[in-house]
Amino acid sequence: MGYLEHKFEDNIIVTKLDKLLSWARSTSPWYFQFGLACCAIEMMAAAASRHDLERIGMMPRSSPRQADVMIVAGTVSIKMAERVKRLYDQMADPKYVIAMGSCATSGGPYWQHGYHVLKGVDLIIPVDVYIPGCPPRPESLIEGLIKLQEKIRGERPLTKEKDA
Amino acid sequence: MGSLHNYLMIASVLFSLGIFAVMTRRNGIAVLMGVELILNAANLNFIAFARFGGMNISGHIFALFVIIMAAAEAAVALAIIINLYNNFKSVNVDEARQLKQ
Amino acid sequence: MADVIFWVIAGITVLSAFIVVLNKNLIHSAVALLFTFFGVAGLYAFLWADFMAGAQVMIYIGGILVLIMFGIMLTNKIQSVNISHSSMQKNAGAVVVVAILGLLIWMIQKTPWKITTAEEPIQTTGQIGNLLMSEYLLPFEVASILLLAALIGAAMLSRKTK
Amino acid sequence: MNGLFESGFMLIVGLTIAGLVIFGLMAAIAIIAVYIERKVSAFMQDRIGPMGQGAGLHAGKWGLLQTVADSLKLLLKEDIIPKAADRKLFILAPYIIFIAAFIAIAALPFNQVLIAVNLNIGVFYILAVSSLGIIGLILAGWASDNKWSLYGGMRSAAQIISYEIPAALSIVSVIMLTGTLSMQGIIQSQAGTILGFIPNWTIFNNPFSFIAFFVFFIAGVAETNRTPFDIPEAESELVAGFHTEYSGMRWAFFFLSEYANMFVVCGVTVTAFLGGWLSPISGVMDSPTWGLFWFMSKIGVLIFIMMWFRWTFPRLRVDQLMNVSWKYLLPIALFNIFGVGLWILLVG
Amino acid sequence: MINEQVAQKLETQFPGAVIVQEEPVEDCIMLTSDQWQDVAKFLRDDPELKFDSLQCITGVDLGDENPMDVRYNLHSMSLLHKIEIRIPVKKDNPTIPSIEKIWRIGDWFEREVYDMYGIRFEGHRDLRRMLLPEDWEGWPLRKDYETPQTYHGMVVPKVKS
Amino acid sequence: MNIFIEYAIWIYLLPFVAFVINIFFGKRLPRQGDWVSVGAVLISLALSVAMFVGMLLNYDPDFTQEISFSWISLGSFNVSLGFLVDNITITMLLVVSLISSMSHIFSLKYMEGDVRYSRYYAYLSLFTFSMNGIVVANNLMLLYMSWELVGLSSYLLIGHWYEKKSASDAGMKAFLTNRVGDIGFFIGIMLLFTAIGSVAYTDIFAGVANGKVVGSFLGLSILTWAGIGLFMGAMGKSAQFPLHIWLPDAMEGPTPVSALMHAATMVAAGVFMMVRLFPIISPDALIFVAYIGGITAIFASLIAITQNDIKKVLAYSTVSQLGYMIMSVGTGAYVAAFFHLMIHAAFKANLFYGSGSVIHSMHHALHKKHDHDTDPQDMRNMGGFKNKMPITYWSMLASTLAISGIPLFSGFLSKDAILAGTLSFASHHPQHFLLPIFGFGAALITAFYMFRLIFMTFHNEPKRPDLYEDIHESPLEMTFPLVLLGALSFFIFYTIPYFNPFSDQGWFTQMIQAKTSLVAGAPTAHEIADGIHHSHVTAMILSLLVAATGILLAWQMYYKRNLSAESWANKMGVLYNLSLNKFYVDELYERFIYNPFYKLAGAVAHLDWDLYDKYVIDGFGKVTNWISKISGITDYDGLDQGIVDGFGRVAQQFGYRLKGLQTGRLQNYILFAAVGMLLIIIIQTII
Amino acid sequence: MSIIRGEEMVLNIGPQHPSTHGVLRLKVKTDGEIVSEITPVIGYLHRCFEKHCENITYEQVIPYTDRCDYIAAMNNSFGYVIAIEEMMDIHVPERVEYIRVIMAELNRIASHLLALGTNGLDIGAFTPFLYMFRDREYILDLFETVCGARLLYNYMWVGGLSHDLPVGFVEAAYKFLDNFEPQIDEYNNLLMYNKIFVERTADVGVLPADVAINYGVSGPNLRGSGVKWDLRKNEPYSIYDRFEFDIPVGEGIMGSVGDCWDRYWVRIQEMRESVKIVRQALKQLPSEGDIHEAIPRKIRPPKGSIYKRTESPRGDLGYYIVSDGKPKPFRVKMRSPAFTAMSVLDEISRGWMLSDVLAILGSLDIVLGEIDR
Repeated sequence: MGYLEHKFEDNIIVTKLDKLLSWARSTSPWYFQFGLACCAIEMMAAAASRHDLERIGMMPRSSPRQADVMIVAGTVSIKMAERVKRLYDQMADPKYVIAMGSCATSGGPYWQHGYHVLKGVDLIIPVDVYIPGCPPRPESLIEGLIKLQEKIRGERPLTKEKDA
Repeated sequence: MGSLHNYLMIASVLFSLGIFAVMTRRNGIAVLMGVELILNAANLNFIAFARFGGMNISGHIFALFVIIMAAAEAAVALAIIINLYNNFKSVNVDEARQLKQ
Repeated sequence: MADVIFWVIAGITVLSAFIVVLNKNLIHSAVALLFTFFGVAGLYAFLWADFMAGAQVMIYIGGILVLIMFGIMLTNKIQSVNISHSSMQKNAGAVVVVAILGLLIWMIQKTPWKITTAEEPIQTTGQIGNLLMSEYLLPFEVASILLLAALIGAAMLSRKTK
Repeated sequence: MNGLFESGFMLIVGLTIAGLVIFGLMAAIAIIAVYIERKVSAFMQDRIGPMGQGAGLHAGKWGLLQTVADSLKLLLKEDIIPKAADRKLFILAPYIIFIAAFIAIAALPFNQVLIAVNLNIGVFYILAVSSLGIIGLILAGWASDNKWSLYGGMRSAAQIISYEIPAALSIVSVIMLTGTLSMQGIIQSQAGTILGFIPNWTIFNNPFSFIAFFVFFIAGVAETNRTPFDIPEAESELVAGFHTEYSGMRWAFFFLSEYANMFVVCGVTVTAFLGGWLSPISGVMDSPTWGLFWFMSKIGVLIFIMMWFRWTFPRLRVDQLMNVSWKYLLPIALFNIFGVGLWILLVG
Repeated sequence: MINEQVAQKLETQFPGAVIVQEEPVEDCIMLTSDQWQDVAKFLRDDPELKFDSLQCITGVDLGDENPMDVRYNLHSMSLLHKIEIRIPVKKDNPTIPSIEKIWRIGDWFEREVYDMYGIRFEGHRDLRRMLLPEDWEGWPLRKDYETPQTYHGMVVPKVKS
Repeated sequence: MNIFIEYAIWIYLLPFVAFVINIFFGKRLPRQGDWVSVGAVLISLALSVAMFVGMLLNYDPDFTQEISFSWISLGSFNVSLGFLVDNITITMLLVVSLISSMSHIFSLKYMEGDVRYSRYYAYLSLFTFSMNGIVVANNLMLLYMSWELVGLSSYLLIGHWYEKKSASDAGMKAFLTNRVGDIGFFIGIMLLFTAIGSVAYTDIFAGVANGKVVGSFLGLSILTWAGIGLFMGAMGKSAQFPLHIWLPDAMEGPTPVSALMHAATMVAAGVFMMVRLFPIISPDALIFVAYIGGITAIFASLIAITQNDIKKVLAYSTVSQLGYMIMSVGTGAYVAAFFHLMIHAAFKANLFYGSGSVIHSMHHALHKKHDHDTDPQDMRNMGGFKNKMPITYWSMLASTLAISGIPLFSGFLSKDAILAGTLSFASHHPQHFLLPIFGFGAALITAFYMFRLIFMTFHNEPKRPDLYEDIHESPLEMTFPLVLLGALSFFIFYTIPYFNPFSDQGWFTQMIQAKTSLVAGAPTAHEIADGIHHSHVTAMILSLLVAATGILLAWQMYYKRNLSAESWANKMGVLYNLSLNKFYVDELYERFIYNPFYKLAGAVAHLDWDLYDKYVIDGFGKVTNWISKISGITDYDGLDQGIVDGFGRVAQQFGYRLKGLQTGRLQNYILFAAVGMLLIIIIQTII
Repeated sequence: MSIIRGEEMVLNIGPQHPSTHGVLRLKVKTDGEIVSEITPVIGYLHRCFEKHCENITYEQVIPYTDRCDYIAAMNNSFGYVIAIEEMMDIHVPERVEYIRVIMAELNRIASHLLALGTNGLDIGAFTPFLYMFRDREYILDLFETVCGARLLYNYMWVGGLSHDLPVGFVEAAYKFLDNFEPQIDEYNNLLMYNKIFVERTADVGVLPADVAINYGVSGPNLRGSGVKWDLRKNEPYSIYDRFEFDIPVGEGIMGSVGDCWDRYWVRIQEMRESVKIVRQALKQLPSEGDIHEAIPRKIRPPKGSIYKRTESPRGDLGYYIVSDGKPKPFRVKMRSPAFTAMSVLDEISRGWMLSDVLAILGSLDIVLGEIDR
């Protein structure tokens, strides 16, 4: 957590600042270059020239410390699951997870006989946005990212959480 | 801005600390750092004399030569220390005493 | 004001030199040495030796200190960042060093220094260059040979034995 | 007593203001340069780059506010200090790098009057303090307690030290021509024209200084760790190099310093070789305002070239990188000094 | 045709190595496991055979109490012929000589078969699990494999509704 | 700056620029950068022609221009470098640039497709640069530096095809042999420098004239020693006996290199240096010089008779001709020597280019036949090329006539002058009667072997008919230098504005006039000129006679085949073998210099290891052993064990206590040292 | 930085690392920058393909083969269906054969584009990667018009195809080929003949031919080592014997035969050859024909086993299929080319520097889905 987060009562300045901050966060969600399987190729395609994720402010980072969004693109095997968890823990707050593709959401085609496939990445880390498809098209991914941005924009980073 | 005395005092403190490091540190690199302190103290004196003692630019030049020497010394010393490490798996100068009975 | 800055710099220099000598963590010593060198460079600047201050920063910090850090990293297992190192004969050393320091201070106080008030040189670099090329040419050449020898020697010492 | 206090007070105020200005300048440079870099790279790659699109409130037309948003976000991001890391050094390292870049900018002459400190030994000073940054890189790499970081830190230290030598030697050939170490002095001695129309910049002065320009610029690209010399932070090898473990604000400091360093290197190149704030057409448009314009636009061109490099070239290997420095640039730089000497003897 | 030639050649060279097949399998040679290493070397080096390329090693669990097969597909790049070798192994304590020193790719293929069937290749330098984690239990491709319920606290079968 | 000096500096530096460009970027430039070198040398040539014309137009025998600037300045110690331009310089610059540019042009085709083409041109430029340095130097320091650079480039170029072991060996040999001479040269320079305190020619001349060089050593004056030392350098560079051995081996290098360096310019550097410094060489040293030259002349020509390798013949011929020049310097006729140098440069370079042309076409013919065993340089495989290679033939013939000293050709003029000089010298000093005999003998033999070469190569029926059809005239790049230099073999170019083929009167003798020696007691220039003038006619007649005899012999032996060369060879027996094996000089070196040194080293090692160690050291050991045995007996049996042991125990106790001090830790010692220092200071202050 | 000495250091590259092409973990033992041993740890993407095959019917296997090598899905299902067809002795209509070849070759180009792009990315060139992705998109567009999917197609069925070609496909394909061919030169200019790229790849990671064969390396990697071996020519399946094309082999133009540069070069040349094949196939494509004609109603191959190899973009892709006469396969084993290519990594990268290892890894063109299955 940052120094200032959730430290303030609700007032006009904080509200404005909140807006500014959530705007900043939603506008520059840097994603973690982290491909697992087939979906990773579509993620690369989304980042490449035709779809160009950078349009919506996404920038790839190869170190989890500097990323905001983790796109779990592909099948999470059980061997990999621990690593995914560790990478998630290494990310700095605020952090978001997108489960891309049916494998990451639920195990996908491997849900029945996949003795070595994790049936959905949400079993180990919290997921903000699920994107269906096998694999999802780049457009779906972008849609999912925009959904995530909307979600972030609704946050109020500085205000004290009510229920805390 | 201090007079010659001030600079000489600072230099002597640096010098003494350098001597102390050389005498008491076990690690070869720490000893080297002590040597650098001593050299710096000497340099400070040179430059102070250049300013106050009428040594003029010659003092600077002496200091320059000391710096050159320090560079050479550091390079060789570190090469020796690394060699020491490769042979003894330690850089503690007191452990490298095979010559002792 | 300048006096204050002078004493601040002098304080930093001496204090960081103490840390260099007394700190248990080797890499911290090296970082403290950085401040010592910087402080000494600051003192040079007070002594109208701008070129020497630059040279001090460039060679001591950019060269020697980097070498020292490389040396530290190469001679320690990289598994842990904390490198502690011990000292020996601290007490005896301290006594002797304090004696030496006392002696030096006593000597500094006692000696009647011949103090001339020189004028601030307009620029030192040119003068240093001229002197190096005329009066101190031989030492200059010798120094270059020394550096060459050190270069070759260091390369020889640290090269891989196949 | 009162006067002393007053002057001291004024000094501190002056220093603070200058510091703030320079800091603001650095931040502005970094924000603008990052934006430009993202746009330039996008256009070179058949993309359009940040367009500020997205949900609802967007980041300005053409994504102009993109980097502002980035930096705001970074400001409030959690900054993690790994448990195994050496806390003190981990915190100290980015500041050392930052200070090195910061105090180097102070000696850049933006125009005839705009220079924070006009030192007698300006060029030398910049070369000296830029070597300070190496310590920061090593410390960052070391303190992170991460092998990638350590590799990155040591690689970059070795690289910067190696490339400092040809850079300094190329500057020596400039100093031989201009006869001064002062930044303003160097620029002033480049005033006038050759043959009546070519500006008398160092780069055009003689064939050797022409070569020296390239040597210095290449070494400068290497000193700022940019492609094709970006092995310290080579993504495909070292994840993110020495700043792998840094996040949030601290990481932003690295980022800031990288772009500030680019600015300094380009600034020194412009001052030493391209006539600094001098107008390309001698005697025309040479007021201080125009001087600022010329200086900044020359730097802009060089920074653009650096970006061009980055998005065009593959990366060199460590040993090839060292070879370039020691086997090519260094001899050429040495030869240049000789050549410039000869030129001065025969022509000058 | 090449199968018969090879079978004959092997019979004369290594008596007892070739198992006489009960049912006609048109394109494979059944071997016993005890001389397999020598046979493999012979297959690779004999100038008339020159099987320089090991295409594939497949483990097959024939189900129930039948022995498991290890099947080798060999191919000669220079002479352009290919054969299939089958070696049956017992299901309880399955062992077979390793040929990873003869065809280097055998190293990985054998590790994979070991991973999936638990067949131990004797003389293999580094017989570890390959695809599955080191501490995984059971041999997944055996017909009687039961999927574990959890691994390191993670639920393996699907539990969500 | 005066225009002449400026030209000279440009001529000097242009090749250097070309060298730098080619060595660094040569491979990346179009055509591998040959045009850079060729362009540079052609500009040099144009400039030197301009200077030469300028010299001819401004008639002034004493024309001198000098420039110098400070190089090292250490308080009172000053070394300045500078350039000197006078008529000698201008003439020599022309020769160097001309031959060098011809060589560059010739190489365009000759070296085409070589693996290190650009490097080759870079080295050629380096050589041109350093040779020009020798020429334009106004002091011994620059001269010496250029001298060594010339040696370096020679080494590099001889070893150009360093994959061939013989080539790299030859390069090494040349380098090492030159070092021997250069040591003497350096000693000579240092002798002069210590005595006079300057290395500039003018200062040295003035110093010698003022008698600053005093003292003697081993009965000879220091000046003589200095002269001999300087001459040592010339011996090395100009391949004088006994340091001539490197030159024939140096023919392993590419032929244009042989022509440029090992025939025309570099080897002439020694002669040039002697010419430059002639006024300060003492008469005693000159006698030495003359004898070395004479011996070389006759000796090398004797070897040349029996060689079969076309380039070897020319190489020995070069050595012999250089001997001529050196001898001439020794006899005081140094202007004649310089004259011969110039003329020789032209015709010998031409001969080498001609041989290169022949080798080139032989090489191609062999290549076509896929014959890689036959030596393309062996004259025994040639013959009858006259019709196939007319340009080569005629130009070579002109040069051969020149070297043989036939009237109407250039060699006649200079050779005549040299022979006249020796005759005159011998008439003044009858005890040195051998010198003219060397001279005329060498002239005879030269004419013989040169025509042997011509006949064997170009006349008679082809000895390898299978190759004959593939022999072709070389391309224009190669024939152009041949024609140009062949033309220069005619007398006319050297005697302008006079047209007397029997007199060497011409621009040369007007422009370059002898200076009187500055050494006390030496004959004046006028005396020498007078002597030459008197013996002129005699020399001319004699030289014509010997040349005719030589040519006739060759004609009979190799053209008409009336006299069988084989039977003569058999008859001469020992002599023939001596000549064929180059008088066994290399073998003699092997036996009397290398082997003894090896043996000496072996002996020293033997002395150390086997004798000193075994007997003296071990002897001590044995004696000690013996003594200790006796003392041991007395100790145990005789002495009271109590006392001894008591002492021992005491000592042991002390040692045990003191051992603590001897920690082996550096820091302990430093601590003790600091304590000691403190104690000393305190004690001193108290007392 | 060869000055780092001392004991060997073990570096863990991956499983998450920008240049491991997925989830591969390399345990790299280094002495300074010099690599002394590499132990690849695989299985992070083990998705139990072979177990699945034993539990589903023959036709249901096809989508799973797609997912094994998700970069060249067409080629993977191609190999599987012709193996089953051979077992069942099905002869598919001409039109189907041609369409299959067109799809396989287009997918080969797409796969090579990705391989080359990521190889460049490993060496630090970002821009060529995006250029290649840009062109790859056009191929994906073609596939999308044909079967509606961009990446995983499920297009080839046993005995036929899922869809016939849409109207205008041939023209679109020609248009793509015309656009694409000149692009290859652009890649060459940008990357392959770039001095730095050559420095980084030439003479690096040389894989000698005999080692390659012993390791079972196949496809472009084997051809990069100078072995002229291509199943399309040496063991023609489908209708590959009707086309004229060359097999490019590594010639050591910039360094020695079998180095990274050669592997790169072979892939570039193969793209040209694939373009040639596609052109011929489009020209000869029968305009009429029912593509569903030969699809059997029940897919039950007779009892027995088959080992069938095809040439996928990564090399010899083999399917070992055992049938017991029931609707579900008894055993399907996939012999994946990337698996063998991966195993040779340790052998050829010893003694090289860390940076080279990634260049070599990139040049081997591995797909983890296929290695781990």
